[in-house]
Amino acid sequence: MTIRRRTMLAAAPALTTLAEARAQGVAPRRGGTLITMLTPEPPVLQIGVNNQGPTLVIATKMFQGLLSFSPTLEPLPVLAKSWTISPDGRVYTFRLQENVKFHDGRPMTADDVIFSITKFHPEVAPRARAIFALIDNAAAPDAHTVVFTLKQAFEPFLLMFDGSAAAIVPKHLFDGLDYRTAPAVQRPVGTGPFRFAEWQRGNFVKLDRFEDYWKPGQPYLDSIIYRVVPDSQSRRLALETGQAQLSQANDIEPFDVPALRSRPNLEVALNGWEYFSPLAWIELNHRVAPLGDPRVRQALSMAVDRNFIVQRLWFGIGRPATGPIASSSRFHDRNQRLPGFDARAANALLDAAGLRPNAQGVRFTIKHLVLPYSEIWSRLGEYLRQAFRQVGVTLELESTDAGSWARRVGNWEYDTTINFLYQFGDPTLGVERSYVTSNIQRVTFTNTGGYSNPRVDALFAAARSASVAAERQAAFSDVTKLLIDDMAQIWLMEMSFPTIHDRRLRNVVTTGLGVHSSFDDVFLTS
Amino acid sequence: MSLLRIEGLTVALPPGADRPHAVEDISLHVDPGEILCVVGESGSGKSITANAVMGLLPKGLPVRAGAMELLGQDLCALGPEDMRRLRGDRMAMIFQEPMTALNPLMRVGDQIAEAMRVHGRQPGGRVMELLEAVRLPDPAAIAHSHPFRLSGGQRQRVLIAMALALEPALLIADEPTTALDVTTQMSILRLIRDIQQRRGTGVLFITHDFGVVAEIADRVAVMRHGRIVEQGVAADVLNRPQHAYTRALIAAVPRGARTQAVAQTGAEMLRVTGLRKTYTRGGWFGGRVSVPAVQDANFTLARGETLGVVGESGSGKSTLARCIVKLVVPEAGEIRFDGADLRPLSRAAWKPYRSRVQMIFQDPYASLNPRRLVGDAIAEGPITHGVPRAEAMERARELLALVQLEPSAMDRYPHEFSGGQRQRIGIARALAMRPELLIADEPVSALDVSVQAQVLALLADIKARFGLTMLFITHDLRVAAQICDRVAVMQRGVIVETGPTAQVFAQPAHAYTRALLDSIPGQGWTPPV
Amino acid sequence: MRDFWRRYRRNKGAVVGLVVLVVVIIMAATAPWLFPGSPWDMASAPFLPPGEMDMLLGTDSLGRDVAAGIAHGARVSLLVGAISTVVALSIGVTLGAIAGYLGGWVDDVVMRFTEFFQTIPSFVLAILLVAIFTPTIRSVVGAIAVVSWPPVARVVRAEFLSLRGREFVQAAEVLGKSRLSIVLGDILPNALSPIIVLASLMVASAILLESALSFLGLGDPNLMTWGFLIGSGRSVIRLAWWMSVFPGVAIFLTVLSLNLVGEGLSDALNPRLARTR
Amino acid sequence: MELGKLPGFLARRLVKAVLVVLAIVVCNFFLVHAAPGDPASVMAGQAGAADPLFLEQLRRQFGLDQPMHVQLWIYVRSVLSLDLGFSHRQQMGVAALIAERLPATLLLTGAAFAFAVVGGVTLGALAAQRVGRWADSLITVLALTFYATPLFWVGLMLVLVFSVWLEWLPSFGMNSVGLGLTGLAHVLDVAKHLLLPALTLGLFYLAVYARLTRATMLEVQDQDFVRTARAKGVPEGRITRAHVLRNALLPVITFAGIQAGQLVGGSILVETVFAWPGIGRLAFEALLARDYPVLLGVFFCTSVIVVLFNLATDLLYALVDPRVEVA
Repeated sequence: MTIRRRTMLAAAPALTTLAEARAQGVAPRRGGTLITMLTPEPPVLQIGVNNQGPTLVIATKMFQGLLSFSPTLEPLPVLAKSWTISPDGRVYTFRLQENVKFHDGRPMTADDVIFSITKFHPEVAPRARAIFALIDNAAAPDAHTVVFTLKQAFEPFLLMFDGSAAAIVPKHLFDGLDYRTAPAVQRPVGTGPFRFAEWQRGNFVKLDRFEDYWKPGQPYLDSIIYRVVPDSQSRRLALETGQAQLSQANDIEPFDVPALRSRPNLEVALNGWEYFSPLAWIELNHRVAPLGDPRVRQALSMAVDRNFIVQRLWFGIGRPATGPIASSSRFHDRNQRLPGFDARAANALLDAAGLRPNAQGVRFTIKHLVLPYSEIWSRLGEYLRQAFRQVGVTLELESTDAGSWARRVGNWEYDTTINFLYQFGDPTLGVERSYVTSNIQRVTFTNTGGYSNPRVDALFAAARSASVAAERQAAFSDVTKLLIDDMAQIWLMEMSFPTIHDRRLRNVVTTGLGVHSSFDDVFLTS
Repeated sequence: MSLLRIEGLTVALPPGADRPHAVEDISLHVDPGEILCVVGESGSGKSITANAVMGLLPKGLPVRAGAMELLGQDLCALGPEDMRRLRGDRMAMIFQEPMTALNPLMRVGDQIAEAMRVHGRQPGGRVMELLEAVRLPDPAAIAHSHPFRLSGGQRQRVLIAMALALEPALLIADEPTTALDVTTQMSILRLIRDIQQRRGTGVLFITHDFGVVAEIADRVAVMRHGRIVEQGVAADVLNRPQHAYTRALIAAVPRGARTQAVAQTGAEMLRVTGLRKTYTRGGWFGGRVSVPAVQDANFTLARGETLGVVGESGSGKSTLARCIVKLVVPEAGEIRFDGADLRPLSRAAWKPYRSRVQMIFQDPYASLNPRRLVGDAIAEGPITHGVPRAEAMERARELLALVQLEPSAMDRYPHEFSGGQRQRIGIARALAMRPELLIADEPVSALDVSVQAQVLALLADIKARFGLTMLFITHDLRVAAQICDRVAVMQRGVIVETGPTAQVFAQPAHAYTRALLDSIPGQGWTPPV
Repeated sequence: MRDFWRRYRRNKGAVVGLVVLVVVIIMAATAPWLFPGSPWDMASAPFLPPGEMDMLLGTDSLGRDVAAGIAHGARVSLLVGAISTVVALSIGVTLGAIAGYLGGWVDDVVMRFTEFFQTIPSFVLAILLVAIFTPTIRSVVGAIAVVSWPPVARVVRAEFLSLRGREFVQAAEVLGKSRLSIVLGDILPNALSPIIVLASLMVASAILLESALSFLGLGDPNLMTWGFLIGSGRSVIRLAWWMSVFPGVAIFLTVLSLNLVGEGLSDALNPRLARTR
Repeated sequence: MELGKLPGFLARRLVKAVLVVLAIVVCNFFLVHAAPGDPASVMAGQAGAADPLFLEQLRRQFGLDQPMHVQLWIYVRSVLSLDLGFSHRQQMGVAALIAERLPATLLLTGAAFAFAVVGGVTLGALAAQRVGRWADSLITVLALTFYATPLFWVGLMLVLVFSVWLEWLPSFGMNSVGLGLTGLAHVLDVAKHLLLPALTLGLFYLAVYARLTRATMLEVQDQDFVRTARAKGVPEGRITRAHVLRNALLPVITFAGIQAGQLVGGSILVETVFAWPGIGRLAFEALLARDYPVLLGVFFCTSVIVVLFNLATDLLYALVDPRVEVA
């Protein structure tokens, strides 16, 4: 279980913080308002109906799942106080907390859980639809017990029960209505420690403490205010001046982190993303010549200096990628590495592939669709253009907006772009989709690159159905090797997002979900 | 004691002007109850003199020498504030352009009242009195109106009322009737005369028109190039001019009567019947306004004849002329030229007639393309009609000689020429087409009187030389009398009377014609020579 | 011509503006020699303040030379300004000429069309157009031209309307010249002064507009422009003020100089108005 | 214009305004729909995962499967009944969404406009009165400077100076959240937040109005009626106020009508820099997300504002200038 130990080590600082706080005898203090930030403003706060990053950050304070996960991705009890798995890996039985109430005062029962898992999420969220389709039967022997029977064993099943993936929603407010337009979508009602109070669009979202929260005495904070601040410099300023006490995800640009790290009142945490483990790569469209040639992909990979990208562009926030499976994810094989930065070898490979430079020293010209979400991707595109020029490849940048980007990637209308995907802790959940032949679809976040290798397909299938972790590990190790040899995509970096908070704010990052946890134990010291 | 005394006044021009001084060593005086007319052509410095007295000279024109006294007070010694106190109170001024001389946003009554208020007097009922004094109908309504509702003559009366508000000792009138129609001009002249006589105001009256001088002046000062060349009692100067320039000016005044006999009339060349043109303005959404410019015009023009169309501004005479050359498209009627109806013809079908019908325009400054060489301007018509360039240029050179310009004029631009010279170029341009019918739209009304005489002479000469037929548009009855065989009198779009010139002038049939004739200034005066 | 210069020289600001503009143009023309290589090359360490390690104006977040960016950016900014002005002028002059010369219902239709374009907030329209046609130099130039032509059309129409009634045009009409030769030979040359003045101001506002688009991330990603420099420097303004300050100053100076030149041209071409200054 | 003619004038202008707005609605619809990328694929992209069924569902829900003319007809019909549609992405009625954001934009643009007009006209008048002297030169140079500086850059510099270095004013947002301010304290708080953005947006237009006022005042000063006023002994101060300025303001009013649209456009930049929660930023975000109903709604709304503003300036003009009958 080497993987487990690695992630445990990675998560150590967070645990020490918590331990320290307790050790220093800082008793949690009740009261105070946490002002934090939000970017971009989410369209709706109903989890499931929208699963964008900002929605998840806010909604996980109002909604909870059955489980949560530690930095090493061990399941932790939330709404489920215990669970058992049958030996054949097909029957999952959850015992629920008993005194849980929704914000409207109605008790949460097994009915709500079954409704959420088998009806609500499969209807509104594609990821849940794919996995919960495995459920053959869902039963509630009593009001506080839920039994799911799967059609076949599915080892990563538990990972789907986090609040960000399958929050429990009130059946009585959705059943029989169009889930996307039900009134509750505008005033979310969950079981979390904070309830929806006010949303001034374009300005802020305010959550208040839920007095009937099922953990006695918690939460500690009176309220949380998410201010909408679209400009990154304004966000940085807000942190520095104490107008906000917490930033998360890509609130703060990487180049601002060193300066903030040196402020005595602020603390910078880079952990808390183990569950998501976002991995970024140059996505190549294999249908575009000569990108279908593995030698070309290998050469391009060698033309890129991943250390430069991490250090210069991301200011050390993140790690160079080692392959298709992030190192914080389960089943990462640390013995396999990508070939290093070597422009000379890259040139040789391209020569071997028959791509001779013309009089201007250009072997071929391809386009690069710049990822539109943050300007750092433009910088990355500008770096890649210069890097590829060293090996005689001209990269023409195309800038676009989010809408066009999603459409063009979905329709395979691109040469290269950048993509980054959450891995959700398990390659079957978060990696497989990008490489298997069966998932080559005209939709974003499928195997849009069009990579296809029957052996890879077979290995992913084997890992999916195997119920024993060791068997799965073997399959994933083989798949990693195959993917690296083929250089299916040019993996660049394992992304991290700095969570920066006022030192008086305690218990911010304690789990593998970081700021996506419920914050019921977060408090402000005076 | 004189009311106003000017001694040796010299006002400088800015460096780079065509002469060093706007006026030089001017001496004159105005006595109470008398009208001194300062007469001269444009640029002679007469307006500068008036403005100098008022202390309203532009910044670039400083008084260099001389003394000015008003009621014994040295005007040159007064500061700006003291000058302001005098203006409007002891001396007042009216200007040439009544259309623009009133604040468009302020009611007429308020503007008159302001003239009193700024001098610390309460207007009370005086505004009405003044409006009545200048013989405006319904003073209450007028006082309440904005200037745009009033005609030019009414505005000039308002301005006079404003000037008289504080009963000034001196009234300066700077060409107050030049922009007005003859009938209006006459009534304003009579008003000024009347007021001056009743109140004993001294008037400094600036004009270029000897007719006006004859009508109104007690004494006359003639100016030329910034200097006074002759000064004296009106009757003396008018009838026995001493200075050569004065004589030349008076000689140039159009004769009231036609000297030569009616020309032999040839076959009919142009027959206009039932011509109608209405201007409409207004948008897509209501508020459409229609103004009939020409109504049912009928006339004929025989070969070799000159027909004058006379009328005041807005009578439709220019529109009529423009209809004939299709610059304006009439909505009804026939324009038969040599038997063919020109009105329905397309642009292309009209083209052959372009060389047969030509036009000369009023404003010599606007009628030549400023960016085209004079030679090209004259030659471009023939070239357009297929004459080889070399031949067209040769013809242009000949025509320049004909209109008494140097051949070197070919390669110069219009702005290098004076107004009279430009008008000659315009005539040459029309002649280059070898037209049969020449339409002249107020060809001399923008010219100084001496130049006017030369151009009229030239027109008479070429008409005779080329056997041209001419349609001559003018507002000036004296000019019409001098050059036309027959005249048509227009009023508000309608031709009210047509007939041989002598007959129309001697026995006007229509009341309006009579009114026009009565309004010619200086009728009692027959210029010597 | 000599007259023109004499009048132009009288406006001292215009002379200063012309000098600045010439310097900017020279900088743009000589950029490949002043700063050989690509302005995108990483020349030194990132975030170097001005003056350090031979970097006159400092470096940006990737260690690129800001001075090189400004010099090379001058080429694009000026080109974008000039081309979009030419395009806008050709649209505006054509429509304005048609409306002003033909008058009547044609004038009505064209002017309603122009008014309509003036009613839509132009910057919003520019953003929309660039986004629709994806940010490339073509779409940026096109969008700027599309939002800048209405004032030209109005000015040209007004000029044509007044010139059409002028006697020399009527004279040309009476001479039987064709419409095209009247428009091109008689009216247009006399309407050029306001068009030239307007053009100089339009180049200035086109440069401003381009920089604003780039600031919002809607510039051509393959071209180094001043707008791009500010856009990329804006998020690090507290870390590296020089990245946005210097390109901002470059824009300011260029736009200012164009405005000054425009005023000078206006003085020199319309001597009647100049006297009131 | 006489007051009696006002209702007719107003009615004609309203008809025209409605027609203009209708044309804008139709044009905007086609413009926005010419954009590549439909809202369904965007939402799918942002959801982090998607499958064809999901896309199909979204498309049907948005009415994107209908033919274009049906979509247009539905849109125009609903706009006529003042229903601006529903943002499926935001799960909210567009009208409500805009109504929430509009006050902020109106406050910002209104404040900037007032600042620009009052400041600009004052400075312009001052410069014209002292033409050729140092005050004129100073104002002219200042106006040129503001005129030539990019709007957003001014914003950045103001933030740098007043928020970062001096720490006098907040750099973003419209109010301090979480302080629970009410009454006067709240007003002062908003005013403090408003200062920098309004200044940024207003400076450029201040320059425009200053230049315009100066130029027209110089022009009016040369007109005949000013000479008449002088000839009747009106003191210089009164000439400037009662005669010159009033007439010089007419072009300023016309120009203000035209400028309204530019001001709304400029507010996109300013709202982005200062995180001002108005419709300018809403439009930009909607554009990036291809949220057609919101985008169309914002365009509709801004054009209505501009048209109304034009109407108001026309009316003002008609009241100030008696010569206006119909035009």
